[in-house]
Amino acid sequence: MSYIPHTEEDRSAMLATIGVESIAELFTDIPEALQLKEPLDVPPALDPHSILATLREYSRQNRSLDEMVSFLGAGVYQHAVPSAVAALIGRGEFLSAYTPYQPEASQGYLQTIYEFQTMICELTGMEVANASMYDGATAAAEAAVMAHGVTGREEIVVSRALHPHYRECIRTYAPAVGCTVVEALWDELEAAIDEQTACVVWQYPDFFGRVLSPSHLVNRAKEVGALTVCAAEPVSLGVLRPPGAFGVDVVVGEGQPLGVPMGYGGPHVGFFCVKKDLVRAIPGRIVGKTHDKDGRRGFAMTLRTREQDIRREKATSNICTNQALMALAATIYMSLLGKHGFREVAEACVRNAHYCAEQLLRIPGVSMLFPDAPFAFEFAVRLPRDAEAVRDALLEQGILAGLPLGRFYDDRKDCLLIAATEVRTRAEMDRFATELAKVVN
Amino acid sequence: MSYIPHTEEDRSAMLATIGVESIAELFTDIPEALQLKEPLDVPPALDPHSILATLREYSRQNRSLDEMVSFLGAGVYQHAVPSAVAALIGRGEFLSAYTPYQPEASQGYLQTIYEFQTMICELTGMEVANASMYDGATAAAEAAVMAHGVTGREEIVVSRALHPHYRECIRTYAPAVGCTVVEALWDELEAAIDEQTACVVWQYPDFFGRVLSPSHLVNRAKEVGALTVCAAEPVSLGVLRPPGAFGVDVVVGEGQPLGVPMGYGGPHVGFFCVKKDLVRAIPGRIVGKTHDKDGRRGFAMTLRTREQDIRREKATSNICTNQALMALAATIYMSLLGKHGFREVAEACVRNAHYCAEQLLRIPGVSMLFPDAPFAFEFAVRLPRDAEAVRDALLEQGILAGLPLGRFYDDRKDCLLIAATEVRTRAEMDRFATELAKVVN
Amino acid sequence: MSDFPLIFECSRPGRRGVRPPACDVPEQPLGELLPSDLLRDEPPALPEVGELDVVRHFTNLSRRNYGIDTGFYPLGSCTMKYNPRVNEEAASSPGFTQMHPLQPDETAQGCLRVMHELQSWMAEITGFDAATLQPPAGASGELLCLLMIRAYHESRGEGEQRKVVLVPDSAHGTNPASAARAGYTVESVRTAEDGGCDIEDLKAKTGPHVAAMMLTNPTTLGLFEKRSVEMNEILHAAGVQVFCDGANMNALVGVARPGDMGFDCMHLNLHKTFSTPHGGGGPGCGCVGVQKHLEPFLPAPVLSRDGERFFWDYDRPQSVGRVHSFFGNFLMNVRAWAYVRAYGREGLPEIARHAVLNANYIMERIRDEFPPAYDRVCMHECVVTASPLKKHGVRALDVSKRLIDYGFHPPTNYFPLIVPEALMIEPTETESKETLDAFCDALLAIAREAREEPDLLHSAPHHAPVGRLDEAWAARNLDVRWSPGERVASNAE
Amino acid sequence: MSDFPLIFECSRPGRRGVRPPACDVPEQPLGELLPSDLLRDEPPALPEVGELDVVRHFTNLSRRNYGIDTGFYPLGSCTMKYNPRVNEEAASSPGFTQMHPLQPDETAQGCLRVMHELQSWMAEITGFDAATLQPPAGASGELLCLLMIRAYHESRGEGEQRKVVLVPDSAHGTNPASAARAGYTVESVRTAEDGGCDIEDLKAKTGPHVAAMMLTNPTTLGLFEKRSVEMNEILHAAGVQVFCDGANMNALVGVARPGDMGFDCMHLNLHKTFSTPHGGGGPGCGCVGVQKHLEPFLPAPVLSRDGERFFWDYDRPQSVGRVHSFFGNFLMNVRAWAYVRAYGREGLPEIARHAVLNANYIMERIRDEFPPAYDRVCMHECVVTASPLKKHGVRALDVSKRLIDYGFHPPTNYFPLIVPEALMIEPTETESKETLDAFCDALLAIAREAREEPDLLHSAPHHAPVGRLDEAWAARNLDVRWSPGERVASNAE
Ligand SMILES: Cc1ncc(COP(=O)(O)O)c(C=O)c1O
Ligand SMILES: Cc1ncc(COP(=O)(O)O)c(C=O)c1O
Repeated sequence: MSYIPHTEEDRSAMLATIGVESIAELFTDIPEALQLKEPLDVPPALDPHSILATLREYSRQNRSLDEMVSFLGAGVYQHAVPSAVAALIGRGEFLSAYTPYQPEASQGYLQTIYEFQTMICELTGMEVANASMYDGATAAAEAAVMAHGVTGREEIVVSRALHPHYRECIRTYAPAVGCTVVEALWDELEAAIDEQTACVVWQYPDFFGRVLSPSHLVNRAKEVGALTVCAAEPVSLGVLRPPGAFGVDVVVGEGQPLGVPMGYGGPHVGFFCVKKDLVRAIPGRIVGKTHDKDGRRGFAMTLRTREQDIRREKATSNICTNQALMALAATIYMSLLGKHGFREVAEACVRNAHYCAEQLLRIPGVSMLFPDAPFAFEFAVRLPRDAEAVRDALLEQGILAGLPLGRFYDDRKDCLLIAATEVRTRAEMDRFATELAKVVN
Repeated sequence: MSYIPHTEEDRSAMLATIGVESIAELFTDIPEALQLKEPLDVPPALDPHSILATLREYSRQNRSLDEMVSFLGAGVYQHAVPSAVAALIGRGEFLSAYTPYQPEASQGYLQTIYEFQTMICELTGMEVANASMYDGATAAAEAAVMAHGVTGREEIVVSRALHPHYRECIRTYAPAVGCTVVEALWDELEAAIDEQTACVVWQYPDFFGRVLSPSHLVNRAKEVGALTVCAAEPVSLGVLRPPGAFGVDVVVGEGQPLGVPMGYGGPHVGFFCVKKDLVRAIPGRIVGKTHDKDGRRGFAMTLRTREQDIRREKATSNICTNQALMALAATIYMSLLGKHGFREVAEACVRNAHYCAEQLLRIPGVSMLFPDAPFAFEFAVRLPRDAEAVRDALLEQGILAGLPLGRFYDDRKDCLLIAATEVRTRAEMDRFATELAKVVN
Repeated sequence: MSDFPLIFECSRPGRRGVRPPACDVPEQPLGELLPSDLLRDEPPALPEVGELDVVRHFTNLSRRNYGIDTGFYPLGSCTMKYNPRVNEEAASSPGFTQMHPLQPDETAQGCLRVMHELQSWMAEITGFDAATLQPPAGASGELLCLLMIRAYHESRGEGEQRKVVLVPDSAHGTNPASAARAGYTVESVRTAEDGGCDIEDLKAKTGPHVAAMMLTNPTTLGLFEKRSVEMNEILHAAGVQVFCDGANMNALVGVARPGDMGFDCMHLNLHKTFSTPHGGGGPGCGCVGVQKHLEPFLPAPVLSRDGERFFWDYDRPQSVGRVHSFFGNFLMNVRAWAYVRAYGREGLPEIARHAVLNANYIMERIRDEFPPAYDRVCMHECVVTASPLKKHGVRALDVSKRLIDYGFHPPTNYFPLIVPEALMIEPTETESKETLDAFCDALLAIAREAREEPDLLHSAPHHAPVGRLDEAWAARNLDVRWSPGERVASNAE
Repeated sequence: MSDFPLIFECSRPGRRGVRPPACDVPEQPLGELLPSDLLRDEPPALPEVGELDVVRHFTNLSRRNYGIDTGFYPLGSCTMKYNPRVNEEAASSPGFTQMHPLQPDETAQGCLRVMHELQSWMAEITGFDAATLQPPAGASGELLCLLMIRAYHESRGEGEQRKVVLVPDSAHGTNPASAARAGYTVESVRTAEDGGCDIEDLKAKTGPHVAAMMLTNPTTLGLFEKRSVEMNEILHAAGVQVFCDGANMNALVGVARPGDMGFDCMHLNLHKTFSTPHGGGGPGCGCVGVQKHLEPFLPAPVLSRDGERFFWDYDRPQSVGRVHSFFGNFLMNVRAWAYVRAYGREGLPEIARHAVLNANYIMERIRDEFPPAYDRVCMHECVVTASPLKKHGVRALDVSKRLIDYGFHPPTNYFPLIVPEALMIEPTETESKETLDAFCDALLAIAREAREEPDLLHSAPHHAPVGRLDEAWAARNLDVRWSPGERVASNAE
C-alpha cells in the first residue's frame, strides 16, 4: 500500500519543471556513501486488509478489560465512555488538524480548548488551566520545574503517596534543572517543608486511594513561601472538595478518566491549572477569547511569549505538540455527562468501592492497609499471601484483582491496590470477594 | 437513558404557551379506553454502557466470518472493505440526513448519488441507473413489474439459475399485478420466451457461479418484443463483459459486494439500470444535473412525476425510502479501489476461485456440478456425501464451506455452492481442500 | 467560485487508491480461466484517484449537506429525531457486521436473539399478535400487508370479489402506490371538516367489493383519527380488512396501540419511531404487525424459538413469499433494539408525550402567521398553511428555501395534498425548547420579510452552497450520469 | 450573524445528557462514606445539555476547523501528511483500547509485540542500535536524549565540565528549550551563506565545556546538512555528543540514516514521518534511537524479549528515569506500525523521494514571486521569503491569511527566525501535482493581488468563520475561561 498519488506522468512533468532528470538528482546533497544501497530490514509491504488481519491476530494475544472483570486502577481507570466521544473526535476536521497557529482556520478547535480550560477549572476549583500536557506524570514534573522557576528555590518535597511513576518522572525532570527531590511519608510531609522548599507535591486522592485534607500543607507552604502542587484525580472531583478550595497553587493530573481510552497507557492527557498570578509561568498552550474587526467573538492562542517557539531557551517549558485530541475527548465526555451525570459517575464509583471493600474485608486475613483513612474509589488491602500470586490466581477466574504493591514498596508485597468504578456491578464485586476468599486461604 | 432534553421548567413554559395544564390534555383525542393504563411488557431502561455490554454478549453467541475461513457466497460476499468507507458514511451530515427533497440543503448527498449512478452505469454498461433499490431481490421483482407495465404483457419468464430468493420475491410481487411467473432451466429459457412474454429474467454470473452468454436470450426477446432483465453481480463486472454490451434492456443487482457489510443480510443496496428509452418507467429516485441562477452546477432529484408522492397509484413503484447510505458506501468503495484496483479485486476473486476448485476437484468423489460451464468466483460441486453434513463437519474445523443446495433444489442435496473472494489466501484454500478430503471420505 | 468537482473530474490516468489484498495463487491469465468473449475489453471507467482525494472529496461533500447532526430537521412525516451514537457503535460490531445471512442458524444465535426480542417488543408496542422484521422500509411493509390481506381474502374465497382499497385523500403517496402494486383499484375517501375521516363517504364506499382500507393514525394531518374504532367496526362489518399506516407511531408509542383499535395489521418505520438513521434517503427499516388471522400469511421464513434456540421456520405453506433478499435490514434492527432498551418500559411513553408537546408548542407559537390547517390539538406534527402570504406573492416553497438561510432544514411542503400551501412540521421529542423557539422566531421573521421584502424569499436561499436550483431544467435536459469529456476537468477541489 | 455559542451558553438547569450505568449496590449517603469537609458543596458547573446538543455543538465546531481531510495543509516542519483511515480502525480495536498499562505482561503480549516490532524497525530505519517509544512527543524525545547524554558524561566523570549545548541559529524552538530543561546553557551556532552550518563558528564554539550539539538534519531550512559527517567528527573529537533532531526524517526515510552519519542519538516524531494524526495539536508520538554507548541510560522500563515472550525490564540501574506515566502513546504506536507495514521494505524510500520531489516542485513554481531563502535543491520542504512584497506593505502574515480565502491552510511563517518574512512550505508526499499546482497558482495570484490590491490581503481572511483576530487584545485582556453570567446566553446554535 502507498499513499502517494503520483503517476509516472506527474513525476516526469514535475521533474521537467524543476529541471532535473530524476528524483535521485534531488538527493545529491546527501553524500553518496550515506545513501542506502540496500532496502532496510523491515518486512515487505502489506495491503490494508492484511494489516488489519495481522493486528487483529496480535490483539488476540492480549486479554483486554473487555474480557475480564477488572479492579485495576492506580492512575488509569476503566469508565463507561459514551459512543459520541469517539464519533466526534474521529471527524477529519479534528483528527487531521494541528496546533491552531492560524486561528481563523481553526476556530472549531480553539473554542473546544477554551471550553476544556473552563471545565478543568470547574473541576479543580482553579482559575486558569492550560490546553493540555502529555500526561499526569509529566504534568507533575513540569509543576515542580515551574515552582523552581517561580521561587528560585531548589528543593522539591514529594509525598511518598504520590504515584510512583509521577515521582520517577519528577526525579527525571527536576534534578536536571538543579533541583533536589526529597520524598517523605504523608505524615511527615509538613515537616519536610521549609524555607528552601520550592514546592511540595502530593496526590489527591493519593496513590492508595486515601482522601486526606491538605490544609496543613497549604498553610505550612504559605508560611515559608513554597508553592503547593496537588496531583488530583478528575472524576473523584465530581464529589470531592476541589484542591482549589484548599488554596492550592497548582493542580495537575491525568485526564484519562474523562473519556479517554486506557489504550495500554496512552495517549492520555495531562492537565495543569494554576491561580491567576502564576499564569505567565505555566507551560504549554493557553487559548484566550478575542474578536475580529467586526466584533465577532473568536479564540486564539495567547500568552505565546511563554512558549519555546518564541522564547526558546527562556521558555517556560519545551513542550510543543501536546495532547489536544484527548483534551477534546475529555471536553466532549464532560459535556455529555453534564453537571449531574458527572457527579453521579463519581458517586457510583465511591459507593461501589466502599461496597467492594466491605465485602473483601469480610474475608479472614484481609485488612485495610490504612484502616483509618477515608477513601474515594480506590483502596489498598493487606492479604495473607503474596499479592502477585493472588492476582495471578484470580486472573484464571477472569478477574483482574488490582495492582500488587510490591514493585513499588518493598514492604508491601502482600498488598493489593483495588479500584472499583461505575462499570462494576454488585454481582461482579460479590464474585470477586468469593473468589478472593478461595484464593487467600 | 432518554434522548429527550426537556426540563421540568421547559415543560411548564410550553404547556402555558399552548394553554393546557398537562401533557395528558394533548392526548384527549385518543379515547380514554384506548389509552394504555399499564406500562408495556418490554424490559426496563438500560444506560448506554449496559446496552453495549448486553449486545456484546449477544454477538458472542454468533460465530462471525472474522472467526472462520468462509467460502459462503450465494449473493452476499465477504470482501476487503477499506476503512475510509465506514469513517466517511458515518459522518453526521450523511448519516442523519434524509431524502434530498430540498436540493439546496443536500448538495453533498445529491452529488454522491449522481456519482453512484455514473459508476453503476460504468459497471453494467447501461445508460441510466437509479439512486438505489432495497436490495437485489426486490430490484429484480421491480424489473419484472416494470416490464409488465411497459409491455402490457403478463408472463414473466425466469431462469431457474436465478437466485432462489430473487425468484421468490418475483413470485411475491408479480402475481399481485396480474402476472404469471414461468420458471425454466437455463437451457430451456430461450424456448420459454414468446409473444406473451413481458420479460425474461436471468442472473449473470448465475446462482451457480456460471458465466454464460445471454446473447441468444437477447435476440429472442427482441424478436418477440419482450424485455430482457439481467441480475448481475457487480464485482465480477470488473472483468466480465457487462450486460449492457449484450444489449440487455434492464440490469439489476445487489450492491452489497461493493463495500457494504454482510450484516446478516442487510442493509444492502439494490441497483437498477436501464437503457435510456426506459428511463420514464423506472422505479425509485433519480438525480440529475442542473444549475442555479448564477449558473453554478447543482444536482436535484428529477423525473419526479414517476414517483409515489406525486403520481400516487399511477407511480412506477411504491418505493419511497431507499438505501442511499449503502449506495454512498458503494460509491466510496468504488472510488477508493478505482479503475485498476477494482479490476484487480475481480481478477483476484476469479483466480482464487479457480485455484480453489482445482484443489477441491483433486479429492476423489468431488466433481463440478456443471463441468463444462465457465465460472467466475463461485462454483458448485457435487460431493460423495450429504452437503449439510459436510458443511457442519467443516464448521468444527473453523471452515464455513459454502451453501448446501438441498434447500433450494431437491435433487442437489449432495451439492455445495462455494465462493472464494480476494480475501482468501492460498493457504486457507489448501487447508479447505485438506479438511474436505478428510470429511468426505 | 468554480463548481465543486465530480470525483471523475479528479481522476488522473494511472493514479491508484487502496490496494486490494495481494493474490497469492499461481499466476494465470484471465483469458485461460474464462472465455474471452465473456471478458470485458476495458475495466469499468471508475475514477483513478488517491485515497486522500477520496477522503477529501466525500468529507467536503458531507460539508455541503444538512443533517440532524448539524441542525433542526423538522421534515414532517419523516420523524427526523436524533440518531443515538451508541446505536451506531452497537451496530458496527464485527460480531454483527461480519455475519453472513446464509450461515447456519446455530452460528447466528446472537443475531436471532436480537431479532426475536425486537419483533416481540414490536408486537407488544403496537398491540398485535405477531410481527415480522423482513420489510426493508415502510412502503415495503404496506405492500406486504396488502398482499397478506389479499391472501387472506383468497383463502376465504373472496379474492375475486374484493378488488378495491380505500385510501383517505390525505394519505401518503406510498399508500395508493402500494395498493396498486398489490393489484388493487384505489378509491379515495374524503376528509371531513374536522380533519378526520368523512364517515358518510366511508360508508358509501364500503362494501363487499372492498378488500382493505389503509388508514394512517395519527393521520398525515397530524391529527388523531378519533373515529378509528367506529370506522374499523363499519369496515369489519363489511368484511374489509384494515391496515394501519404506522409512520406516525411516534405520537402513540407507549400511549396507545393500533392493535387495540381494531386494526388487522400495520407497518412501522423503525427508521422513524425507533430512530435508526435515515442516511440521506435510506436505509429504512420496516416491521409489520398482524393479528392472529393474518399470521399464516407472514413472509417466510418466520423467526421462531424452541426453548433457548432460535431458528428460521421455512415451512410456511400459506406465506405470501418474500419481500427482501434475506431477513430485512438486520443492522438497523440492532439499532432499534438499542433504542427500545434505552427508554425501556417506563420511558417509552415519554417519546410520544414530548413529541406531541413539541408539535403543539410550535403550532401555537406560529399560528398568527401560519394558521393550522385544522384548528385542533395536534399530535406529533402540525400541518399549517402559508396561504396568508400568498397575497404577497410568497409561497410555501419560498418560505422553505428562506429557512435554509436561517440555518434550518425546511419542513415538508405541499403535503398532504388537500392542504393548500402546506407546511408540515414535525419537531420530534429530541429537540429542545430553545431550538423550537429559534425555529419559530425564524418563521415569524420570514413572514415579516414576506410582507416587507418578498423578493428576498423568492430568490432564497442565499447562504447555501448553491442558489435555488432549476429543477424544471433538470427534467427537460436529462443528465443523470457523468460522461468522460463532458466538461474540462478542474484543477483541484 | 451571532457568535457561535459556547457549550456553557447552551446549558439549561436540569437538562440531562448521557446516563451513567445505574449503581446497584445498597444506597448509602456519600456523607457516610466520606468526611463532609472533604466533599464539595456543589457539583462542578459543567454544562447541562442534551446528547443531541453535544453532538450538534461539536459537529458544527468541527465544521469551523480546517484539517488535512478538508484540504492542503502545507505547514512547514509539521509534516501534515494524510492520516490513513486504516490506522484509525486498527487503533480503535477494543483489543488495544481496553488494555490497562499495569496489566501483567502475560496478558499484554499483543501490545508488546506491536511495540517491540516497531521499536526495532525504528532502530533499523534511523540506523541506531536501540530505540525507545516512551517519549510522547518530539520535544520529550529531545529532552530525553539530552538527559541521556548528561548521564553519559556524568558516568565518565565529565558531567561537571560539560555545561553547554550548541544549537544552530536556525533550530526549532524546542531545541534550546529542551537544552535549558536538561540544565544546559545554550550557545548558538551560525548558519553559513549556503544555509549549512558555519564550520568555523562551530569549531570556535566546540570544546571540552560542550556537552552536546543538537542538529536538525535536514535542517529547518529544508536543506540537507552536507557537512554533518565532518561536523560530527569535529564534535566527537572534542568529546561532544551529537543529537539529531529527527523532525525532518520524512526527507530521509529509506534513503539515508542519521545513525550512519555519526549521530549518537536522535528523536523521531512518529506523528510526522509515520503519519499518526496530529489531532489539533496532539497527541504526538515520540521515539528515540541511541547508539550502544547510550543504551544503558534509556528510560526504564525497557521492552525486551525472551524467545517468543516480551516483557518490561525494570532492572535498569543507569536509566535516566521516566518521561511518561507509562510506556508512551501506545495507540499511536499501533498506527505507526500499520504505516510502516503499508509501505514495507521497498516502499519506504518512496516517501522521502516524493516528499522531496513535491517540495522542489513548489519551490520552482513560485520562485519568481517568493524566492527561496537559500537557492539550492531543497529536501522535503522549502523555505521561501515574502520579502519582495514588503514594498507593497504586504507581509508573510498577510499572504498566509489570504491563502485561507483560497481554501488552503497557510504554511508556517516567520520560522526559521533567521529568514526574513519566511514562508516554510512542506507539502509532504501524499499531495498530488494538481493540489500543488492549485496552491502555487493561489500564491502567484496573491502576489499579484499584493501589488494591485494590497488591502485585500491586509484585511484577509474574508471567507473564514471569523475575520482576522486581534491576538494582541487577547494577550492584554486575558480571558481564558468562561464564567457564568459573563454573557447573556444565546438562544440556540
Ligand atoms: C405516512 C407515511 N406512510 C408511509 C411512508 C413510507 O415509508 P418508507 O419511506 O419507509 O417506505 C411514509 C414515509 O415517509 C410516510 O410518511
Ligand atoms: C524541527 C522540529 N524539532 C522538534 C519539534 C518538536 O516536536 P514535538 O512537537 O513533537 O514536540 C518540531 C515540531 O514541530 C520540529 O519541527
